[in-house]
Amino acid sequence: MTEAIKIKVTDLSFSYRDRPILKNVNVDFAENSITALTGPSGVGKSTFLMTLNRLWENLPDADMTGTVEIKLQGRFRNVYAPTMSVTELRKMVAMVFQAPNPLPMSIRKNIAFPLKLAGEGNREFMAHKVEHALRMANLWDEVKGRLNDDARTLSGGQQQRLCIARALVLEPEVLLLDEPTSSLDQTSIAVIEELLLGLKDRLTILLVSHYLEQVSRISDTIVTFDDNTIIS
Amino acid sequence: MKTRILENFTVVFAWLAGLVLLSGVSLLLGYLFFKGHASLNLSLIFGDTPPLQALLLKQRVFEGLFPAVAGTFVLVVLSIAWAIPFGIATGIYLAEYAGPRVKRVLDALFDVLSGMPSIVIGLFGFSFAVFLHKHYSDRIGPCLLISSIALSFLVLPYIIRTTQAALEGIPLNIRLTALALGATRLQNIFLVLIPRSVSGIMSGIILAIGRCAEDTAVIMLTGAVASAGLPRSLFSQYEALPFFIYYISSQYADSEELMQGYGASIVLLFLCALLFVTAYGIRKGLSHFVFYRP
Amino acid sequence: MKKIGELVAERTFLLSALASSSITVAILAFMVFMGLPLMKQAGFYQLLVKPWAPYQGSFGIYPMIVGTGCISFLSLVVAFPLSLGCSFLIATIAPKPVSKGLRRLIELMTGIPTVIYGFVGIFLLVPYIRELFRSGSGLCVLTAALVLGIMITPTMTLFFCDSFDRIPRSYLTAAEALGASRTQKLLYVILPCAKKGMLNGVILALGRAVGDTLVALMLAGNSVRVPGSVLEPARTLTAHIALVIAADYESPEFRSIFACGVVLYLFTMMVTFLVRYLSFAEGRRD
Amino acid sequence: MRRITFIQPVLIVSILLAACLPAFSGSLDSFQGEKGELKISGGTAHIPVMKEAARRIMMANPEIQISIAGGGSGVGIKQVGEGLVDIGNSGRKATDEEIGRYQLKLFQWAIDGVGPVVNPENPVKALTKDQMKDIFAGKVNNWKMLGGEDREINIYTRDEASGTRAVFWKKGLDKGAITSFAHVVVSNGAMKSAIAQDPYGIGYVSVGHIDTTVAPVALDGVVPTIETVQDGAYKIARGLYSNTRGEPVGLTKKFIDFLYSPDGKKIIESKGFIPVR
Repeated sequence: MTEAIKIKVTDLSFSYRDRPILKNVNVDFAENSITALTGPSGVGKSTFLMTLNRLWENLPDADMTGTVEIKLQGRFRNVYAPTMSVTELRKMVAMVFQAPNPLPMSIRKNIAFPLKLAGEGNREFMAHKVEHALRMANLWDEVKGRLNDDARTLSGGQQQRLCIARALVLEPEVLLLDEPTSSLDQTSIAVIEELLLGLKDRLTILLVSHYLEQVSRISDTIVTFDDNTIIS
Repeated sequence: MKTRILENFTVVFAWLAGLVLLSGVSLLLGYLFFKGHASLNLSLIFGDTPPLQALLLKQRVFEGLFPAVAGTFVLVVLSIAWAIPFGIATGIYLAEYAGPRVKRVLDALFDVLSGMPSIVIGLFGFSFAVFLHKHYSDRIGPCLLISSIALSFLVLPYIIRTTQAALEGIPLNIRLTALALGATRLQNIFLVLIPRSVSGIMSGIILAIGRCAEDTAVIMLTGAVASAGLPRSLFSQYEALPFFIYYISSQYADSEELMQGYGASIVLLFLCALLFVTAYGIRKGLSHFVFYRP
Repeated sequence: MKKIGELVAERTFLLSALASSSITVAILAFMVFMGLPLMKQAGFYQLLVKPWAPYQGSFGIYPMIVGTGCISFLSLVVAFPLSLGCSFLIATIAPKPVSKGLRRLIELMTGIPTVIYGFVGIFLLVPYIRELFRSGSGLCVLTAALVLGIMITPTMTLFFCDSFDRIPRSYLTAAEALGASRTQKLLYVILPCAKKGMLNGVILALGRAVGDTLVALMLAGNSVRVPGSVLEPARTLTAHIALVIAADYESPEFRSIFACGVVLYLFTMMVTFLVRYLSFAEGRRD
Repeated sequence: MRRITFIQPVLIVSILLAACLPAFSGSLDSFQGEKGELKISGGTAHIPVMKEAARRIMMANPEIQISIAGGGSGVGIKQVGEGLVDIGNSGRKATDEEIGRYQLKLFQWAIDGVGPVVNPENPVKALTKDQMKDIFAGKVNNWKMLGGEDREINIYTRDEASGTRAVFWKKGLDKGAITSFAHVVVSNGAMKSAIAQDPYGIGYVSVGHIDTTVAPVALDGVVPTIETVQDGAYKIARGLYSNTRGEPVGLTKKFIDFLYSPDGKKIIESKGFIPVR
């Protein structure tokens, strides 16, 4: 690997209801690249993503050992260190899920939601950020006239781009995507793939995907999961 | 051949059972309306007093149901006001914070509470009032305050359970949405989870209101009396619709009073049906439109 | 700053959970505390098996326990077949729109106030029973049990329907694929699968019947003796509390209602734990 | 939380509802300027008189609130003794022990009797005292034995807190047994409506409560009526008392004084009792 390393995962094991999901995973991810995670279903790819932003801690009966270090704001930090704030981590390591999950509010409020969570109150600043995020997600032109509409009135592809924009609004350093296109049609998939390629310069992208074509089209590196660990 | 007979018998039996239940209940309601429809007019509620004067509290109502209706109304509002904060907070705790072991213990306690006969809760309220009277203040006895607190014990499990169920029913992907965006646990609860479960919680509250409005056993032990006028303070005794019906059924003085009993039954029945239909409407998912925030 | 807010909120939730759950414990403590003088003097067990004869100094609640048992058991005998039939209708036998409407109607019935059942019972059923059997006053075990049975039927039916609903869809599809008729599906797939859930329903409905005050108070006649037949009056534990609450606070009569309270409380606890045990067993099997 | 605060306006309205007081004044002069709450409980024979008196007083002075509960004589004595109510009514004289324990002041304002009653359809309208004792003891259990229809006798009695029961048991049954078959009802009003409902029932009520819905039974040839009680021919007589703890003051005193006023006596008479003095 020639590029700088962004994420270092060491001896990671994960179990859910006493059933092992991941065993001794050791892997590094390069900065400013798209890494595809592939492999048959049920081998823990999604779980793996959740160990990077500690989201698994909200699952009942789950347990994890090992270390995850991510280079944040220029230096490597242990994600599981006691000094690490979970909410800060999740703002820097954003995640987008398989099914688009807009909240039941307007498009504008959806995008501004993470800012509101972070305690931002300046309306002008928020409006600016919302526009910026929507532009990054290639959605601005489609929705600029209807920002106050319910986000759930958008099409599936638009909704997923909305979710990506929402994840981008805090300017994260890492973007985790869990099969983001699996519920979308061909045209929407193409739009999103193009969007991801455009984002590569600014952040590190990890993408779980089943479509080998997609993987080969956009990813720089491929990591294959099998039998609860990484084989390549 | 034998199984055929069994199957046919089952069908006949089922229809018969449905018929018996329906005719039983329609007999009950039909009789009530047949006997009571004549009493349904404004003077049933307000007696000889002009309704507007009574509603503005300018004049007292002596012959009508107005004090009983007002008593029931105040009683329900108070009981629900006590039960809501505790019920919702406890529901949140059970669904979002409690560990499995704590949860099992608390669940069992609330199950016991929800199965508790209302007369036992009434007895508790009554003896508690007497206890307070003896040891703290002469002013406290069975009264509106004690009744409403006892009733809130009765409906607390309803609110806890519906809150808990509504929260626990939220699918994982929605539960994780805000968390993945950097929300704290509390932000996630108040900004995402509660708004999502408002309809469930509301229907629980409305069922609780219905329970408060119809319960007789608790209030007959804790402060409802035959004649008290409008409730004036938390420490006064009061009249209530269900107690009035019970009272009339056993000691009506003349046919006129009995008619009033029929009338009161119909009023109470309508009230409960209305609450029930509202709860149903809300559960049906009305909430998504009502509580949508642009 | 934010951390403290989180902590305060969590503590608040915890405290209200503790406060709410302590009610359950407090009620039992109060019952035992208030009833203790009598229970100590006469012995709790003795209270349960002795008759009620205040003038002879005997404050046993045996007649009330038997009265409660008779009335609630008989009301189950009325309610069980009705509920079974109605839940069959709703589950498979009735056509879709009928079954849906019936279910709504039965849900609505659970909201009819208890006191109304009692009120109509007095003026409609009591004279009828009196003249039908030409014996007694009509205020008797049978009248109370009939009305109570009708009253708990909607609840029991809904419990049954719920346990039918919990059967995995795939079982039903499998039966349908094998050419089972609706009735066959009900008898050979749904019923055997739902047995435990239905038992739960019966137990919970029994809890309702035992805990109800107004119907028995208004319709059962309230005489303080073990009923010899269903046409004789009887008194339930709940009605006894409602009737004797008026007595002198220090008298043994008054204390005895706390013994009733304790018995009702223990019964509720038994029902709850039985149901929890059964649901747990059911959950494990799946 | 936005969701929860919807209750607030409702609460405010209801508090206003509870707090606003009607404002107009009337005639019953002694109550002028009085205000506050008066709680009454106890004897159920008293209720009609109490209700009418309370109604008049509250009409005249809306600042006064009077609540009336039943419960029976035992409850009245106990509750007033404990200070739970201001006036505790009883249909029997409080015992010396009770008077001593609570420093009760007794105010007898009417004479009343306790009379056996049956349904108006029942042909049996006269009994000897011994027959009645046998009926209540359960020895005579069919109306046929008394010249009525061939139907069981349904006996109705009152709960243990009842003064009516105490008086009837002492003077009517000479402290004889009351069968445990007896139905138990909780007030004079409830007794009357139970007998009015049941053609084969027998019970006992305050003479003041006897009206056309129930028929009085002549006892040893004397029909229990207000006249026979007054002239002493009917023996199961008693006083109706209102009891207070210590000397009554303020509103309580005025209420009791009202019962002795000409207006009060008129009410007592109209409800079927004999006012004292």
